[in-house]
Amino acid sequence: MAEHYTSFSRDDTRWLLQRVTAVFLVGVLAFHFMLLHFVHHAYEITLAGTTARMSQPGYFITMVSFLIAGTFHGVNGVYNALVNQGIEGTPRTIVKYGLIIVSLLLIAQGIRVAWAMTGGQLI
Amino acid sequence: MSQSYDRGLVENFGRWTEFSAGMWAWVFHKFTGWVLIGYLFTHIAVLSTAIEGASMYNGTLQGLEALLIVRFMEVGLLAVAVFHILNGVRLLFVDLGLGLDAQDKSFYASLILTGAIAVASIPTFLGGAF
Amino acid sequence: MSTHVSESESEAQAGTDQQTTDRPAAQQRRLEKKRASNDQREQADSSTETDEETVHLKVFRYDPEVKDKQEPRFDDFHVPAKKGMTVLDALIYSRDHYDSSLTFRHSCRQAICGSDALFINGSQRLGCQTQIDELDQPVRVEPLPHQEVVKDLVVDMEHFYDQMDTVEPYFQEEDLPSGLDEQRQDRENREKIKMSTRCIWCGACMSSCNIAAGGNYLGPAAINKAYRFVMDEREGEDLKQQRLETIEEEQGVWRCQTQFSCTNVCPKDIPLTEHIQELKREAVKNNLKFW
Amino acid sequence: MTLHEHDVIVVGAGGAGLRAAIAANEAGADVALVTKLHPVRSHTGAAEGGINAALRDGDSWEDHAYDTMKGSDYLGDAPAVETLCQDSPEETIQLEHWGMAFSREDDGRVSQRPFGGLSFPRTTYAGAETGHHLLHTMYEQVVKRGIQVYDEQYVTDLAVTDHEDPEDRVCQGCIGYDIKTGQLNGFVANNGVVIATGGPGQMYAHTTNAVAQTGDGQAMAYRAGVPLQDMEFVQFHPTTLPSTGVLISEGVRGEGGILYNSNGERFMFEYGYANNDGELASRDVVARAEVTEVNEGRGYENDAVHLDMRHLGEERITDRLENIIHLATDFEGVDPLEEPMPVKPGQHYAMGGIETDENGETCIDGLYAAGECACVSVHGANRLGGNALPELIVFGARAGRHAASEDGAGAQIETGSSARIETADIDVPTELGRVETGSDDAVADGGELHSGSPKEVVNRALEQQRERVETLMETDGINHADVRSDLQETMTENVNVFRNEAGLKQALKDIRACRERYQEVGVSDPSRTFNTDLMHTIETRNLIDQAEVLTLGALARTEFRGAHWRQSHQERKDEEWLKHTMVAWNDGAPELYYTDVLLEGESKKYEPKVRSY
Ligand SMILES: Cc1cc2nc3c(=O)[nH]c(=O)nc-3n(C[C@H](O)[C@H](O)[C@H](O)COP(=O)(O)OP(=O)(O)OC[C@H]3O[C@@H](n4cnc5c(N)ncnc54)[C@H](O)[C@@H]3O)c2cc1C
Ligand code: HEM
Ligand code: SF4
Ligand code: F3S
Ligand code: FES
Repeated sequence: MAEHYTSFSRDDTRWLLQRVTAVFLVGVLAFHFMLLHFVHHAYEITLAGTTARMSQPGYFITMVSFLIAGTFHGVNGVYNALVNQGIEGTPRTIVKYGLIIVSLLLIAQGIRVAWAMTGGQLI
Repeated sequence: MSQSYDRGLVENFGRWTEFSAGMWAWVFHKFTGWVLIGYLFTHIAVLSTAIEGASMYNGTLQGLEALLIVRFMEVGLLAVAVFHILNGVRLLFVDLGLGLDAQDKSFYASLILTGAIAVASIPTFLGGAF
Repeated sequence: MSTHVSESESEAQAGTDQQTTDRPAAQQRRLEKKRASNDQREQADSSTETDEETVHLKVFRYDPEVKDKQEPRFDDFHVPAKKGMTVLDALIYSRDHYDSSLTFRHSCRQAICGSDALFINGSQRLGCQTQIDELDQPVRVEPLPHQEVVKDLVVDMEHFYDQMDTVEPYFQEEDLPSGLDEQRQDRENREKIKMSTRCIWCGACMSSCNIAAGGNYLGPAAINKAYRFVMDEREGEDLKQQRLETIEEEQGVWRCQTQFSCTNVCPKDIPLTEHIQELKREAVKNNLKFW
Repeated sequence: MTLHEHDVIVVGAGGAGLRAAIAANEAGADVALVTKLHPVRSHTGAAEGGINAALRDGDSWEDHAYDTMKGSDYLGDAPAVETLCQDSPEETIQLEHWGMAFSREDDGRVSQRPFGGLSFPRTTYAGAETGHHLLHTMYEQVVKRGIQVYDEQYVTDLAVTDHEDPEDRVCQGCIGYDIKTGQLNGFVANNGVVIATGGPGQMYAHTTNAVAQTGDGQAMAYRAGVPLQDMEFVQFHPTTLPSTGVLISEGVRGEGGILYNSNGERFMFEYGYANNDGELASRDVVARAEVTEVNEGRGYENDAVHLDMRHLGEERITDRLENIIHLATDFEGVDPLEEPMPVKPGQHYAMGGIETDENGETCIDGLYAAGECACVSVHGANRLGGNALPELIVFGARAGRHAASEDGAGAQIETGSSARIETADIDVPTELGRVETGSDDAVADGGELHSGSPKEVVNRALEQQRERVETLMETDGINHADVRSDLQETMTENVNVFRNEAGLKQALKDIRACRERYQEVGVSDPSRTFNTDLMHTIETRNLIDQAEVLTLGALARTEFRGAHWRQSHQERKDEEWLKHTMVAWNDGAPELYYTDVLLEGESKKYEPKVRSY
């Protein structure tokens, strides 16, 4: 008889978060696209405009959540894809922590940029 | 046991002509997902110029926008994002157990809609590029 | 008209001198005689039949022990067409009339034993359940993809059986009514598990799923089997809990990427994807106690 | 070559084999299932209708027994029939307790429906796939108990000691051929071997039985010295699809489906086969009517007549007979909503088989049989629909329990030639039994008896089977498929629903010719891996043996009883024929004799009545 799989890493939390972030992203991404490509055309973007938007706390918070949700969603997706491809053992552990570190760096850098974009004007 | 024949990788990838709608949806969703996360990284990298100051930021952005190729890539990005969103919504419905019978139709609908939106957005994206 | 003796047949003859060394002479002679008589029969067939009345099959051949079959190849068979003929009928005809070494599993001829799931014209189907005149010719018949080939159309099913066993595919209620009393089950609940109990273990779904290919993913059939017990109210809450834990393990439901090909190929029309998705929701619900 | 040792070896893993294995396991024995198909591939899965069990108020096992005796045309043995009817409720509920997905009533209890020949709706069912659920539920229990299963292991012969009198012989095990590797294995059974190999439908060209239904168990037991009982009683189902033999259930006629001949006539009425019941007449009547139509030139191609249900309307058809639409389109390429379905009679069930008592034991010590391959006898001359599945679980369980531990009540049914009341004296047109060639007996006989300790007996049998296989592999011979199709042809032609002396004699001659030609078969596939050619070749030999027994019994029985019809003897002759036919192999010289029918039940005697419904 088949041996039972012993690794009890339940993936339901990540699965659920992937869906929850997706729902969130649908809204924000659409908003983001509309705003920066249709309302303001991308080629018209200047830091001044960006700063104006970023200085509004609501917008700032939205963008930071957007970043965090997007990063989680994307990186988790990539990790799942690799696991499905059959990555096991040490390579998998490396990939896992590698992805976590990269995500944290991305988020940190993103927030730093966003902060810079406020030009210290955040009220 | 006597040896048996393993048809190997051909089995996994060689049969793409026989893929069904659900498989294509999966392939495209993966592909678009990877493009998007890749883009997110570059996007942040580009935006990081904001730390260097306004001229750097404006210069980089406008410099990029001046390149025709970037404009086309933006259309591509939009298409990728739109497909990922539409199919993502389709998948969310599947997760909720809704409309499973129409899973192939909704995939085709996502494809068509993506195409339509991408085409419709061309004027906006290419506006001012020439 | 063409004969069923394919290109490979001439290859086989070319390799004759090699074969004589590792086959008993009697066997060799017999094979030769067999071939000759096959040719004759073929000719007899050809003279009475016209092309429209035959079905052209291209069948995957492989045998680890037979020299000219060690390298997989396709053989052609031309079988007299009959109304109502299935792919399995055509294979049986080919075996009984042209080449008795053609090997495939089959038994019931009525889509209930699950022996003859094959890859027919690019899709997983039961040979006995597939009318040949609905297919484009030549009809290409191969063993199920993603499983090792033992010989010709026979694949190794061990992995599939192991996956089935993993979900503890048996009713385990200990708290049974005594004597001739039944466990009551309402109609709705029976209806709910009805489709899931129809599985005939043919393995078509597993073979069609890209995720199950090569990996250790439990696969749609085993998950469906788990569904059959999880949803059966005759088993108590504790068991349900335990079962949900099994299917939630690493290689369980979360691996499914909703490709739907399992649902598309299942000869018993079991809504596999739906069952898998329902189990995912069930698992999430179960873990988020406040749902 | 490996030797496996277990307390109980069960050969065959259909409903009967699985139940036997579970029972033996519960009795504490170390049991193994040896089967040529993976258990879930067994043909029990094809049964649709249901399981007869007296479960409800207003019903009783006595009524079930009465119906069964009447249905058997008084050729069933009362102790066996009563055992069946008494044990069936408990065994059926046991299946429920194992989780079988029965259809349900509003109150949550299992559903029952009416069935032909039953005085109470006691056929317990699970949709239109009762057999499938029964088979899978029991296999699940086998997995749960961790019972060892050797699947794709083809049993070629039994290992039986060589005592002169079969009643002194002991069965020590059997020999299996591992289909995947081509290796022969010995199975030593410390307590007993249970044969549960199912029906022999492949004797006929057209059958509802699976391709694997070659009656290997019957043939092996027969050659080991156990008589085959009442083999002439074969049930033919009137509505099977001509291309494949797939069964179209009685439900179609029950709902109002009509049979037409090629003149468009509703022949059941127009030619007076059944003026009252028409299409709803009993299976054998309808089957004979169809064959008459075809013989008189009013059939369609494929020797079929048409079964039309279009007038029922799409709604009613999809509501009640949905699975029929799938069957007809998938297996016959006919859409029954658009055109009538071609149907013809097909072999369906063998009432006869290996002679056993109510505990499943044969006259050979340690050899048991259960299921369709056995003849206890509960079906007598004709099986009632829904009585085979209870037979599997009731007698499967009993055989398994008894094989595991010798205790338990003694049986009332006597077995072996000591039960003989009379030796038959009939004219046969040809020699029967073993072909004397002097040399290649291994091929022709498929088995011999051996002496020594259990292991020695098994080892000798193993050696002999190895020789047999080698000979078959090396023989430069003809294809068994040709012999098999000749055999099927003559059986279909001469030993079908219509039987007469000339035809039966012709059949015996043809069977003899097949037997002689079989001396020359060879296996042309040189491979040891999954050599189905070899397996089918051995099966064909088994079919020949059984066809001979069947035809011999049919020739001897000059009466019309149950499923057995004779042209010049069109009535039931109770004074002369209230007895079982037995054929014993007698080391190669088949002998026909008779035993008593036991009509004396626990508390009453079943007086033969006219079988009319
Ligand atoms: C289409 C159809 C519908 C039916 N409907 C009903 C119904 O509604 N109600 C009812 O009561 N009965 C019904 N019957 C009858 C009933 O299903 C069968 O009589 C019964 O299933 C036989 O079961 P079994 O266990 O004896 O044999 P099977 O299920 O046939 O199993 C035989 C087993 O023996 C194994 N075997 C055979 N030969 C060998 C060998 N040489 N070595 C090793 N293993 C071997 C096989 O692998 C298999 O596992 C129906 C039959 C058919 C064909
Ligand atoms: C805007 C709405 C979005 C929706 C509705 C959405 C939806 C989904 C869903 C449901 C999945 C899971 C597929 C599965 O596991 O079966 C997924 C995967 C993924 N998503 Fe998104 N997504 C969105 C935006 C994004 C964004 C912005 C990114 C990039 C940052 C992204 C990157 C990915 C990646 C990389 C995957 C994994 C793909 C794979 O399986 O390889 N998604 N998406
Ligand atoms: S779920 Fe369907 S496809 Fe899969 S094994 Fe069962 S019957 Fe076959
Ligand atoms: S094909 Fe595979 S990915 Fe899921 S829906 Fe079916 S199991
Ligand atoms: S032969 Fe049994 S499923 Fe096709």
